[in-house]
Amino acid sequence: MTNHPAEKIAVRDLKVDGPFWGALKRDLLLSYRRKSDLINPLIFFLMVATLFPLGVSPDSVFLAEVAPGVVWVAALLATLLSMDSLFRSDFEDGTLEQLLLSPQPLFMVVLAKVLAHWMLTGLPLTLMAPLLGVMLFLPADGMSGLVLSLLLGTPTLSLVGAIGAALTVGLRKGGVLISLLVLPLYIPVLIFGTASIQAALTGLPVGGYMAILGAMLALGLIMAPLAISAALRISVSG
Amino acid sequence: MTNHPAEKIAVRDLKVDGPFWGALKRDLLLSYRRKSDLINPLIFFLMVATLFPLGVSPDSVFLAEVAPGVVWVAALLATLLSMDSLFRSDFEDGTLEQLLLSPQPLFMVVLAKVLAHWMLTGLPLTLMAPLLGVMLFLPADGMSGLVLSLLLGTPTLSLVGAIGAALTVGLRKGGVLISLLVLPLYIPVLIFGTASIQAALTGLPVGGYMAILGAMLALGLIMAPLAISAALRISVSG
Amino acid sequence: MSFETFAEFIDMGGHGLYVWLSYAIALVVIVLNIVNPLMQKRQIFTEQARRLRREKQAS
Amino acid sequence: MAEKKWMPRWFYQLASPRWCYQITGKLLPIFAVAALILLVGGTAWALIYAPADYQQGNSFRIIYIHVPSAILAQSCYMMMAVAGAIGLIWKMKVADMVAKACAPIGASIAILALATGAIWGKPTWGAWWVWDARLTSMLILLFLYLGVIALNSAIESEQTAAQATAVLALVGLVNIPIIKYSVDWWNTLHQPATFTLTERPAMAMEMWLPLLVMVIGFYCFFAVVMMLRLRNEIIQRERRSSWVRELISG
Amino acid sequence: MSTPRLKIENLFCERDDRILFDQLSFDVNEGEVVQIEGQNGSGKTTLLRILSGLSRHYEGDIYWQDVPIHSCAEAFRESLLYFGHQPGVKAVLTPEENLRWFAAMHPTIDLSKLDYALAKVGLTGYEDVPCHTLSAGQNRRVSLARLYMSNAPLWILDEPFTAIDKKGVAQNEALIAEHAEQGGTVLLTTHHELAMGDLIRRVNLDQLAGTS
Amino acid sequence: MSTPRLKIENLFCERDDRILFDQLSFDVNEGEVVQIEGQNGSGKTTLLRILSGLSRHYEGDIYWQDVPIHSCAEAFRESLLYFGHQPGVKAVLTPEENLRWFAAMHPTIDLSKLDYALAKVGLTGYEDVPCHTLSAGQNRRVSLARLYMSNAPLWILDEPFTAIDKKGVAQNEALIAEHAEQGGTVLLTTHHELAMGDLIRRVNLDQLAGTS
Ligand code: HEM
Ligand SMILES: Nc1ncnc2c1ncn2[C@@H]1O[C@H](COP(=O)(O)OP(=O)(O)OP(=O)(O)O)[C@@H](O)[C@H]1O
Ligand SMILES: Nc1ncnc2c1ncn2[C@@H]1O[C@H](COP(=O)(O)OP(=O)(O)OP(=O)(O)O)[C@@H](O)[C@H]1O
Ligand SMILES: [Mg+2]
Ligand SMILES: [Mg+2]
Repeated sequence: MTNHPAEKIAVRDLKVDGPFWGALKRDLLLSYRRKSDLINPLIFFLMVATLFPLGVSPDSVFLAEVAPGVVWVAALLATLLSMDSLFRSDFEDGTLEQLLLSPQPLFMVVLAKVLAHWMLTGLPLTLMAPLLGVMLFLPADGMSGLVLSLLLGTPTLSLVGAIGAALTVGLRKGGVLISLLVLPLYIPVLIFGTASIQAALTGLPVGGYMAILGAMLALGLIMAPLAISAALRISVSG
Repeated sequence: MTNHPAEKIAVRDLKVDGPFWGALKRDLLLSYRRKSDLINPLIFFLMVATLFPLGVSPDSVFLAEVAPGVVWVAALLATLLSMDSLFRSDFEDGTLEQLLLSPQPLFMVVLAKVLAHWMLTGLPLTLMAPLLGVMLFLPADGMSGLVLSLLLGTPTLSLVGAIGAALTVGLRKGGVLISLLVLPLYIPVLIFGTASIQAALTGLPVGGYMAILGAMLALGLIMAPLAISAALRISVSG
Repeated sequence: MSFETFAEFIDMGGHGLYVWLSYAIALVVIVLNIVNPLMQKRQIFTEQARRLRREKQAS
Repeated sequence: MAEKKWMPRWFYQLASPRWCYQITGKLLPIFAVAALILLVGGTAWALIYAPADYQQGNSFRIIYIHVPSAILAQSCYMMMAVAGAIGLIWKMKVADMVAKACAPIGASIAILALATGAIWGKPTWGAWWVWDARLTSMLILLFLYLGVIALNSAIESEQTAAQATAVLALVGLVNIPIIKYSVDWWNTLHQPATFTLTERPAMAMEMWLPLLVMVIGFYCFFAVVMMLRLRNEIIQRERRSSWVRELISG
Repeated sequence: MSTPRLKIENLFCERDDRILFDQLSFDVNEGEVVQIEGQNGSGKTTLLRILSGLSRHYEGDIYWQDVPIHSCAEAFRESLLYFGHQPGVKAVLTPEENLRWFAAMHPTIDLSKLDYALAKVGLTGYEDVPCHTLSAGQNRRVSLARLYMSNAPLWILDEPFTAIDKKGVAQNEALIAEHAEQGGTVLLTTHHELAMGDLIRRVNLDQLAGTS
Repeated sequence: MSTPRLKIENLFCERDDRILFDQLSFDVNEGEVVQIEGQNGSGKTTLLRILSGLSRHYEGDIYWQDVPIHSCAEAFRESLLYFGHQPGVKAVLTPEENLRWFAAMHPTIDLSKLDYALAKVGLTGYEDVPCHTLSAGQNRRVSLARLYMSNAPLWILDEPFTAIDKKGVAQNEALIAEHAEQGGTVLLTTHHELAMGDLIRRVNLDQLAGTS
């Protein structure tokens, strides 16, 4: 096996990424490498969309009625269940330690990780939602409300979930605990999310609901990274 | 710090367990140590029961109608999601290698592990199901069908899911893949499970459904451990 | 011949969109199925040829 | 290897990737021509000459794509599972490669069946999708395919990947009849069948013959793609053997 | 001469287009300690995993007491004690519970020597604490305790001395020598300089693989 | 005399009712290599994690250039390179990608030395394979490559030589000595016999902890 280090040095891009981009790129790359990470939430989403008609009732009128709720519950569960792995593998292989020892602001790194998580769960879920809507016979009026509410709601779910993940990462087994911690915080998002779709379906204005979802997102963006950083330091020091 | 080895030898029970009991006892002990493992599926189950009325509709007539399906879908998802961890930690800390190098029949050990898994997910789910039924306003007629169908169906879910877990354990990330692999195999159980409750609700005989669920369980009990053993050897050799 | 005119043929008794869409999708699937392994073959050959050249150079 | 002594000669030969590469090289053009003729001719027949259905009119012509693809999607799975089993039991490399080549073809054909079915459903049932037994079991078949593909691509070692997918395909094979059975039952129980596929009047000969042509054409097409993929796979895996080196450098 | 315990013939293994070893042949007899040498990445672990039956990524033949290894898998496993890079210790279980499980899985592990073994590896007083609170070396000692409890004739040890302190290394070396003297067979890798002198036969993978 | 780089005063740590060290005080100056000694479980890792700021399970004071460590956390982290029991290498990423990430997180890591560092740790030719296909030693070498790229004055290394072959150990020892000569500070633990001779100052935890 021959190597051409000299050649390689010449062509290699040696730009150093900042902490935000470095973390974001790495997390996306990790998911890309594992491939299955990318389709994970989608599969889950599709699964729910398949299981539900199979298990409950294939009747189209009935399905149309429950569609908004089912899509939102599925999105919520998909996010919740993917949360546990957010910091766990980093914890186990020692990269989390390295992260905490980095002089870079933890706030940015954490935000990048959450963004990567959302891009790999919330965003595809949002983009897939219309397909799900069709499979569950959601009337066309509700589609825009569905997509918009998911777009505003799922980042909040990722942010809040990450707090739970950070708090439980040091434990031998966090899988359940995280659900318990995070679920109560998810419920307001669920309620406003489904309410907005119902409103869209009945022709009522949805602006108010979207404003509330947006406000929750803004709050989350400011507060959650602080909470996550603090939680991570505590978990690792234990 | 003083030690009294002599004393300890005297009181210690030195009976060697067989492979089946050894594996079963260890897996139960592991879950007991982690505590949260025990309540994990229950929490998930409860979560679905809470989210569903919140997200979809709190109407009691509606809920009664969907209750069998929702309970079964929840049981299925709870099992599916707990499947990934069945062999993963064993793989990572090297105990799976030791298991495969044991002269004891792998069939028995695998069966014990699946049994332990079922005792920690399927069984509590089954016992919890009546509570869920009440929360979702399931009529009393359906209760026995619900419990019986879960009792016969959830072991099959554990067995089949373990095949998926064994196939994906060697991968860096199996979490999603396993859903994709296992879901199609779960659908018959879901269909017969819900159908039997529907039959019970409408006063039809449920014997036939239970017989089929039982037959699937029997088939699974014989075939699945073989498939799991083969899959484990393949995964570890990779 | 079940069609009198070409326009009728295209229209398919009002179901033209569905019929032609189906056949178009079928065509796409067939073509992709043929093209994909052919491209793969080219890629494998160039890759392996490069590997062989490299090995020859090395030895 | 010593254990293979008792096997017949052809089995030996089949097991040799090199022989397989040569034989497929000869068969490929034959099947390619056959597929081309059958598919083009069948399509012309189907679209132009076959009579319209008295109930459904011309939308019925979708059947000439839909049914062959539905049939092919199912038999492709069988082939994959059987090849996988052979690879698993007799450690036959070529069988592994056949199984691997089957999965993407089967999945794409299953998608075709689903898509044409869905398109057909719109004019006939007024909906793109209904949770009917056949559609559901087809969807599940697609999931099975996707599972096999995903597992195969997730495992890096070729040998391990082949063995693991063979196990999965076999487990899926056991499940296919169960799925079919369960879905049929489920449908008759839940939902009064508004429309059943089987209760249509027996098909007229002039409708049936082009269908037959298309079905055979689809099988030939499958054989072509199968061989193309198989040959790639052989080259890829045997890249270090001397005959492949010659083939590539020559 | 009697038949060799373990006979390796023309072993070939390749990973990622890199040939790790080719035409590797050697015998291992009773009472021998064989150290597999080689630099990082030369294929020591790969070889030991193949010999133990864990990995099937190889061509060639391996015989256990003159029987091909795959036709006597169970008998072979009964004679084998394998210690890998991952020590196989469950973090939430205590050392004692871990060893009990090992004993349940391997009939050759003698549970009545439990306390003796724990004392020998310096874990008396730690029997009842979960292993994740133990230090890195202590964790590996839990798994090493099996060596004191095992009746298996063949030991395959992949870097058994990693993270072990000097006193522990000396003790384990003595144990290995003793096992060999009593007719046992040991295959091991380590980057430590072993003090066993001429008891050890060395198989070097660097030259085979043609690495520097 | 100038102020010591790192000043440890009256450090006390207890885990599970076992006192690991009490009244531990020592200074570390520029150009010094301090080896923390002790048998398995004596508290070496615990001490290093405390000093690096990862663990807060202690009483006592730690000063970095005369400032309490918690009031100059960021400056301290900027001067620190920490190598722990877990090397912090992502299994699905390649060595190059792993090092790029390290560089993004630590401004003191000089990415332009990437190829030099990979060559030094013997990973040329492995830049583009995922780390989980690397051997145990190669995996740790990925993380060790940081030493060749780092400008941080303080290195805290917890068993850096685990799973590394002899040639690699010698090379890394030389690197550590060189770092010290250039005014760097190294705190390390290892169960290897170091060949650096009198360059090294030893802190023994066994005596402190009162373990045998
Ligand atoms: C997504 C939707 C659909 C799917 C997945 C689907 C699937 C299938 C399958 C699996 C078969 C069986 C082929 C065989 O083994 O013989 C089949 C046959 C057939 N399908 Fe569909 N189908 C769909 C929609 C439709 C629609 C909308 C129609 C017409 C209204 C239709 C008409 C037929 C007919 C006539 C046959 C042949 C029946 C026979 O000869 O047994 N299908 N389809
Ligand atoms: N799963 C795998 N896929 C591809 N290559 C692998 C795999 N496992 C190991 N290798 C390659 O095989 C080679 C030998 O690895 P192995 O673990 O046997 O080395 P080793 O001699 O044990 O080294 P060390 O002293 O570091 O433990 C390495 O170069 C590695 O890249
Ligand atoms: N999380 C924890 N909870 C309780 N006790 C712990 C914890 N971590 C470590 N200990 C205890 O602290 C002691 C010292 O552990 P430490 O890992 O520092 O040892 P060490 O000197 O690094 O040993 P080694 O040479 O094996 O790496 C051990 O006896 C261990 O039981
Ligand atoms: Mg090794
Ligand atoms: Mg330590």
